[in-house]
Amino acid sequence: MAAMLLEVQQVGLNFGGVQALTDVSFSVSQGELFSIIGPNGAGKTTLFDCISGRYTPKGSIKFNGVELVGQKSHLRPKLGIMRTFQNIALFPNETVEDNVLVGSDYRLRSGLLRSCLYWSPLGCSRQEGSHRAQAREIMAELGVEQFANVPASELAYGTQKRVELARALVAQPALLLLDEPMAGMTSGEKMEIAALVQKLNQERGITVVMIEHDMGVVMEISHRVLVLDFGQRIALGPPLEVIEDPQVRRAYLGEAV
Amino acid sequence: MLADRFDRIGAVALIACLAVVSQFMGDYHLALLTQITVFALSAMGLNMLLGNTGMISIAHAAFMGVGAFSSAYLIQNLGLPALPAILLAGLITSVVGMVFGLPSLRLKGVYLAMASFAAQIILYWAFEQSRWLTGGQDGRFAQRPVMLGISFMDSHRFYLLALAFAVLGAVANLNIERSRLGRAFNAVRDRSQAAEMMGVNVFRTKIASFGLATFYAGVAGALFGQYLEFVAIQAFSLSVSIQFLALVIIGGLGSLAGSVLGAAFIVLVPEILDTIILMFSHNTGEMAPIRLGVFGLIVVVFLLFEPQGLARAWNRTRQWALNHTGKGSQTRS
Amino acid sequence: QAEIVLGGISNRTAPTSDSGIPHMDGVLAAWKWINANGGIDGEKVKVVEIECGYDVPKTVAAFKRLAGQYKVPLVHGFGTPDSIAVIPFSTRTKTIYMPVSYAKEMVDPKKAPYYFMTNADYSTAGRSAAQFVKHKGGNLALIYNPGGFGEAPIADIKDEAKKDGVAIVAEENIGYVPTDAVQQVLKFKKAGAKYIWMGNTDSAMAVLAKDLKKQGDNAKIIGNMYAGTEAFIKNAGPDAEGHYTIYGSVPYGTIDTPAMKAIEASGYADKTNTHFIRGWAQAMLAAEAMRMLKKAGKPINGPNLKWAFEQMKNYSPGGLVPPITFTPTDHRASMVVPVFQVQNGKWVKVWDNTLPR
Amino acid sequence: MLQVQDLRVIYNRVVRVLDGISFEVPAGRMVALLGANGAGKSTTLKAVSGMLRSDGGAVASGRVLLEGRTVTGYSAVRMVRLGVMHVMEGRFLFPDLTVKENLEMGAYSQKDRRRIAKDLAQWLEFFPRLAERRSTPAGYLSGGEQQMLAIARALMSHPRMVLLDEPSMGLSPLLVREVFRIIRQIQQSQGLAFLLVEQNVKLALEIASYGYVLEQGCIRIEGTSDELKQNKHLQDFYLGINGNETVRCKQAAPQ
Amino acid sequence: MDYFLGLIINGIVVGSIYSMVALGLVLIYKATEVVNFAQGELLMIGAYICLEIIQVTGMPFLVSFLMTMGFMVILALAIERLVLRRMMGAPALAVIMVTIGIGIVLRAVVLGVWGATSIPFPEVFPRQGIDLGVVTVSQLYLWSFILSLAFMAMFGAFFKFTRVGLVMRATASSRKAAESMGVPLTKIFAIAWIISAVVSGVGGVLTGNIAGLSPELSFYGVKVFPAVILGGLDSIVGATISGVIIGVLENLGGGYLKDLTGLHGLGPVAPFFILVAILWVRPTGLFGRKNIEKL
Ligand SMILES: Nc1ncnc2c1ncn2[C@@H]1O[C@H](COP(=O)(O)OP(=O)(O)OP(=O)(O)O)[C@@H](O)[C@H]1O
Ligand SMILES: Nc1ncnc2c1ncn2[C@@H]1O[C@H](COP(=O)(O)OP(=O)(O)OP(=O)(O)O)[C@@H](O)[C@H]1O
Ligand SMILES: [Mg+2]
Ligand SMILES: [Mg+2]
Repeated sequence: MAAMLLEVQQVGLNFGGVQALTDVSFSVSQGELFSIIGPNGAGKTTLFDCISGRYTPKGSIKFNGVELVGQKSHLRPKLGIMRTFQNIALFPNETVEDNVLVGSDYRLRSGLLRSCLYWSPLGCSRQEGSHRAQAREIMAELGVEQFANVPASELAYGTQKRVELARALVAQPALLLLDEPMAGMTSGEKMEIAALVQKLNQERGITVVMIEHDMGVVMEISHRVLVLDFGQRIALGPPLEVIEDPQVRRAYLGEAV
Repeated sequence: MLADRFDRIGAVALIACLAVVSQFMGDYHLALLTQITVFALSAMGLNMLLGNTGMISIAHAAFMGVGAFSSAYLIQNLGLPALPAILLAGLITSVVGMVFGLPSLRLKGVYLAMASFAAQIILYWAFEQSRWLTGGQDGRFAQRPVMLGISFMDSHRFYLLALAFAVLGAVANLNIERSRLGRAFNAVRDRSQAAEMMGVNVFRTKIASFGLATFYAGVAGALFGQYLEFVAIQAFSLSVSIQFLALVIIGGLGSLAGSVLGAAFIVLVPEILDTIILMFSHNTGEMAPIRLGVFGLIVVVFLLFEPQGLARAWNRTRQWALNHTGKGSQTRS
Repeated sequence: QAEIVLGGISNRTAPTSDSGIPHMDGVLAAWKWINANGGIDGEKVKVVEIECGYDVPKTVAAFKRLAGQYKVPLVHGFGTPDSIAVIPFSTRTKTIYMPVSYAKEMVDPKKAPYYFMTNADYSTAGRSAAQFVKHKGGNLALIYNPGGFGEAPIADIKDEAKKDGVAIVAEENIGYVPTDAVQQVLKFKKAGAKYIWMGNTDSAMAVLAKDLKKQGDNAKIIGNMYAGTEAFIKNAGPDAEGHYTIYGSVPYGTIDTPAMKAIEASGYADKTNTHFIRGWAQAMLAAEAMRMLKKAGKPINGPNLKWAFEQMKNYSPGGLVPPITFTPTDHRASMVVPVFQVQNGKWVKVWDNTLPR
Repeated sequence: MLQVQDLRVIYNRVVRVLDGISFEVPAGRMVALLGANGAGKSTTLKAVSGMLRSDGGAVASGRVLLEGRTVTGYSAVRMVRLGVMHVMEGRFLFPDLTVKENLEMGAYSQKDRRRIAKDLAQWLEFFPRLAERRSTPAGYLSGGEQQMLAIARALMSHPRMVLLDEPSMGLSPLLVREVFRIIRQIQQSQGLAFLLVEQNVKLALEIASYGYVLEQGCIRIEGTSDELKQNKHLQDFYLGINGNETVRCKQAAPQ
Repeated sequence: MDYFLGLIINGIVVGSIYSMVALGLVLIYKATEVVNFAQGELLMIGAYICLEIIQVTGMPFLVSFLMTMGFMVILALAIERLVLRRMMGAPALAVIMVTIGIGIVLRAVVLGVWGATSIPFPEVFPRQGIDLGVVTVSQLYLWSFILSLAFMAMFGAFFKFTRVGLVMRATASSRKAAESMGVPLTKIFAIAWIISAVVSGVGGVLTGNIAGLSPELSFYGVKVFPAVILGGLDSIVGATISGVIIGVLENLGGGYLKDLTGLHGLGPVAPFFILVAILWVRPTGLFGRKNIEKL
């Protein structure tokens, strides 16, 4: 098996009495397409929040051998971790293009002075230009190019989801955390996004961890599936194995699957 | 944004026009123009802080004071040449601003605004205490500069200097807005937590915004002192800070045009009201409460009809003009 | 018929307009009266007043409008920072400026050659208070608004007190709109203060007087000319009794000159207080200078007015303020600083004092 | 119950989103509104419920009739009073209020305190997850929990007609079925009318009796659920029956 | 020791004036998320109106006071109807700015009608102070203390237990959600403004009693900001308690700081240093609710 990219060990977190995560451990190897499922309120999003530094949990989260817990969250993209949000966290007043550009901004080194001198030889216009071109490409790939100059808040829900994905992708992450990327899409659209995720994973070698409630998609594209319930890991394994697990059936899928 | 050619040509024409016309103006009109120009420069800073980064500062006047006093001190007491002194005053203000911006690490919204309110009170008190710097209640004189061998004693020349600074400030403002830093400002304003996870160093961005805003305030303060040839702490009081806040909101948040239009609004509306009254009587005194009330009403009514500020109204007019000249791009604004 | 146009810069809207309004009203009423009584040798005087709300840049702009567009030879002005800010422009345009702030900066002809005022400057007044305490015997405590004109004379008062052997036992601050002065009173009680110099406005002085009474402290306040006014008596009511002030003018109705009669008849009765009277005196002072020019056959302009002012010796405009003397090297209007006391709800002069120049 | 006639909606005075759509929701029935991203489904619901204005939109022309009465351009307040409740996309809870208080707010238009208490108990029973979180501020809830709360809150008002925008979004498969079961149960027991926007077309057509397909601001197809299930176009684009074929409906480009 | 105790006691009772005024600000913020910069002017106009009614009608104070409250209700309704209602969808800052504009207008009215010279307020409270041993406090402050406690209890219960209170909190939490629940926002805003204006009117009558009426009374609106923030912008209890805290701090600051530091004017500034320090530890004040950032 390839080297472990993400190692989550004994991660626990509680919110004033609510035990959101309890001793969750798993690891994701390089190049894997890994899904997390579980009932509502199981702690999936919270787990993402721990990985991306919104919360500081107990336990250890290692990425490429680097401990993430306690590190500032704005360093994640630099390390190669990028995410999307379940409830959409675009910058509502900004245009789609600016939203997407923020994703790759961590790579720009232009400070105040170079910004001020934009067009001069010392300025940052070149860098900016090339980033803009790259952003355009990815926006085209996700079919949101025509909205480039539209403020994000004026987009339909599904379109916003795509923009979020674009924002994550311009960062050229090694690890992509997707929180319900296909919620609110028709099955055709879902399939399109699923195909895209698969492509990213296979062709660009991006490791993907995805939270998704659509079992069809999960079964179809993921290599392994982690199941959480009440903040605890109740199953981990290949999709077909997990789905047969009685505990999973009871907690998540219901009897009738 | 001065994105298309129309705007760029218009801006250049406007600047050239101001530079020429100002040279033929009388003292009074020139004084107003200079004040607008300096206020606009100062407002650009506040607008980046408030409009772009979403942080309210009720201490902008106090920061202008820091710039005004320190430049006067650097020039008169330490004998520094004017140009480096003004820039250094800007930097000093910027450092002070960043120190007072530290609470932004933890505070948001109105609470941050109140921390800046505290900054205003504390700085004002410090001004009162520092007679060596500020002259205490009596204020201190500030000479107009000699720069690169040119004397700006003359009001007409001094205006050109102020205009030059304002233009530089505006260009820098636009450039910042369209580059990484500008996007980071906006991201922090809209959703700071998400921005952080997207790689924006939120704290550093906020501090940078404070530093930038107060640099503008410092330079503008220095010029303001030199325009008045006198700096008094009363010119940097709380009510002036609130006036700047009003200026930026009425002008239009996060827009360069807003800073300029807002400055013109704040300076000109009372003067125009005076002029109207003086046309009918030689006494603005009896009318003073009415004039004050009318000013308040203008603010209220204006915001009722254009809560997004003058910049938006201007944009609309511009769009209309573009459509009617047939050259307009059909982009959504 | 020719008309002389003067300028006025007032504060009728911002804080401190409680003195700004009666002051400019006094100036205007006086000119009206002067015009009605023959003007300046037949020439009428018009004042173009621009209200500036105590705002420094607005005052500078208004001054430029008055000096540049209206070409006035003289401007009636207002407070401390705004008036100081005008100094360079007044010098440059050779325009007379008459503030009602009496800060030291404006009485030095080297710094402000075109500035003339009607009263002793704040420091002289403060020194007189210290001398009064020496005269009565006792110690002195200080209370003032940190910042503003309240603080202006403090250093000089301390200096004078040291010279006079008057002990300064406490030094406190009080804002323009105090909620109470109990803390300060407790301090004064602790320090055993007998006299308290108050550098603030009438509201603050009324609060202090009430709280002194309430805490059973018999110390007496000596207010500066913005604190110890008629409004103080009205606001403090019976608690005002016995306190002192360095009054800026002769209190309303206490003398019998044509000017005072005119003031009483002016219909401004309710606004008639020291600010109004000092405004009136200011206009009369300017009128006197203009008459001197007419007599000398000189045109009325800034430099000539300056010359006329500097000829004045012990001129008391209508008896409303102590006699005024200007010289080319000294623009301190007067060194006469009497002390008044509230007796039976009225200001009564209790001590005359003339300081050496 | 609800009739929409030739409705046109614009945003920001220029961007046309709905281009003359007409449909109908009979009393006591559930009607599905289907369509791709950006087709204008949410916009349609907002236009009916009066929530358009706060988003900068406006009805440019057309009519909305509620039980024969013209209600075009009515404010949300009036629509709620007339018994129309809108569960918005993005949930729009009161983040600072607790779960319980959120539910109580749902009963804003109700007067009978006893009934409110009873309803509250009932909904907490339907969603045990919410019962556990009853005194947590709603802003802290997980996505799915918020979705449950949004639905329960809307139904607390005993509406006569509910506009549901993607109720299944973010819910686990188990809960999706549960929610749909509850919805159907309530619909049948109380005779509610539902206008349902749902991306899970299969599910939607299972519980709705009639459906409309919205594409680029126009109604393309309509029919009973059974007809729609058989529709080739629908199968291709929405039901995902043709497997992995990557298809995408071109989105309505802004003018 | 007596001195110290005196300062503390005085700080507590005098601080209740701040509590009183702070409450008005909190009430509006709690329901509308608007920081009302015209609060001080509302207070000022309340005081002037009360005086005018007393002088014109010659009615006893209590009747005039009630009539003043009636006037405040009408004023609040007018402001809401004419201005704020039309600002519904506008950005929060624009609304704040509008309150500044309203403040200017109210100030102009007072200047135009009553002028700027301070006017003594008829003595409502007995002149006789109440001797508390180390200090004598005037009855005015005692009343303000009692009233602010009563208001705290009343409004605290109002927001916690009543339906209207809940609806107000909900409206502040999410305007759009409230709208979708059928909450008539304008009505809620009107109620909030009315309550706040009435509280301000009470504050105005109390503060007017201290040193007479002058347009400078409006300073109170700004003066109480530290108290409001210290307590937490949306906390009734917070406003009440921190008003008292600020009162005590001011007294202690005025009483000791100058001798300790040799610096002038620290008294009024000291609360601001402490304010910043407290905010550093508790970014939403002592009792303010945490800002929930949704992701
Ligand atoms: N900041 C917080 N304070 C208190 N409780 C919280 C907080 N954040 C999350 N929770 C609780 O922790 C639990 C886990 O939430 P989380 O968002 O991780 O769930 P999830 O698995 O993503 O569910 P869903 O599928 O519904 O999105 C939930 O019950 C939620 O109410
Ligand atoms: N507030 C707004 N301002 C301007 N345009 C808007 C606004 N809201 C939506 N739109 C535009 O209207 C169109 C339809 O949006 P709508 O939200 O109704 O789509 P939808 O069918 O609900 O899509 P989804 O399934 O993704 O939720 C989109 O092109 C969108 O960009
Ligand atoms: Mg989740
Ligand atoms: Mg939608």
